[in-house]
Amino acid sequence: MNLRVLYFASLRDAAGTEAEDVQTHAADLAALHDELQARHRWALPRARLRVAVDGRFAGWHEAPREGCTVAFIPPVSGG
Amino acid sequence: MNLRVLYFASLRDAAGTEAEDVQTHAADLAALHDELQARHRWALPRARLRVAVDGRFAGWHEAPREGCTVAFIPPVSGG
Amino acid sequence: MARFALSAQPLDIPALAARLRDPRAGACASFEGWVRDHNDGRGVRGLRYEAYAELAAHEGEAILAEALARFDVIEAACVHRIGELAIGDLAVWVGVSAAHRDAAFAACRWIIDEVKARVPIWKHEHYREGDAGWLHPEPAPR
Amino acid sequence: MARFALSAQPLDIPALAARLRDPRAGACASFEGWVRDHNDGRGVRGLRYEAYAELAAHEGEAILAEALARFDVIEAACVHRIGELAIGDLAVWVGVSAAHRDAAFAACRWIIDEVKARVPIWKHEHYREGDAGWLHPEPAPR
Repeated sequence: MNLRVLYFASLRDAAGTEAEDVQTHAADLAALHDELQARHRWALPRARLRVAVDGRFAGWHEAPREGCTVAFIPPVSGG
Repeated sequence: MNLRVLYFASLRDAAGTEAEDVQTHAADLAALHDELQARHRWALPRARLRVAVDGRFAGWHEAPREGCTVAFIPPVSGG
Repeated sequence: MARFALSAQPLDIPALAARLRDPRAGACASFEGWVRDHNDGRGVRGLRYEAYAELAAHEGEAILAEALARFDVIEAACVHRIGELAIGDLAVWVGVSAAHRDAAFAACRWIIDEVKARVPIWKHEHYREGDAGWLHPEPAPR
Repeated sequence: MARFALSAQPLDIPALAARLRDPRAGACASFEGWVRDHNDGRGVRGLRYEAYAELAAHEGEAILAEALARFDVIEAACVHRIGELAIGDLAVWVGVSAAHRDAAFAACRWIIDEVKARVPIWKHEHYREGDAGWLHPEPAPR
């Protein structure tokens, strides 16, 4: 399956890019995370991240869909 | 003793003036109030008023001083 | 410069807020009281504020000095209109700067509550039916 | 028109506040977050805010809609800066109008707390010593 992944803040620094196209067989978003974390080695554990699909927060156990856009959301610090 | 009395809001409406010079033998500000209330007949009882002397809140049992300015302060409604 | 003032002119909020600025400040809470078109179930078409200026200035300054002592804030100010106001007009402004928002909100709320409770300003409401009256509310439970 | 927005330009507060006006409104509470010169004991010389714009807009709108449902308020709005900011710059503005001040203060405080907790915006601080870092705080106790 092909999808797009967006990186923000310290995850972007770790990945070295804002976005990449990813081919994956991950069964859910948690597995997708772990796959990409193993590649890019960001420091924040999954328990401190949230995940979003197509611009909406999603659950880690949801399956990714072909062509979707996934983002891992590190702890926010606006305000 | 001669002093000046200021009237505000509904007390001014009752007194028909913003200020007047008063000659009094009142022993304290409470007695001064009662004397002037008997003359002008404002509706608010003394328990709902405060009293000020020379631009500072004062106590009802303080004695008025020659030449001072007294104001009876009805419940405020700023804001 | 005084932290509290009465003003017979419309308030210039950006100018008032400028004095709150400080490089240590991360939070600014402010409150505006506006003239509303109703009160206690009656239609209001405008109002007039009258003050005992000397005592109001003294009490207002005392409230702001006390706020700076009670709360971990950097600066605070308040201006209250006097004179004739129309619906929607700004009647009172309170602004507080602080390092953090907890103190800014708490102090801002405390100041407006104190101003309403003890600064000698009186509201004369003009009602839609043509009559008018002074507001002399029972003290709010504190 | 959206109640929540990200802005790459300095915020024009009077223009933002205009949408809060309503003849029924007697109270307006607002909050400004300013860039402070220190954080967690370190000197700060500036910062950059970055956002996930699509998700931030969605979450921001959801927060403001929820505030209008939870509190007895008339209107509410919030704008958050993105991009490079200097000490003293306005980073975020929240404004709420209501008939009475209780609801205005409560909603304003709730909105800024929610925005800080869940809108995907990240602060990159530049420290006086020359280094810089992303802030990824532990969630505050709610």
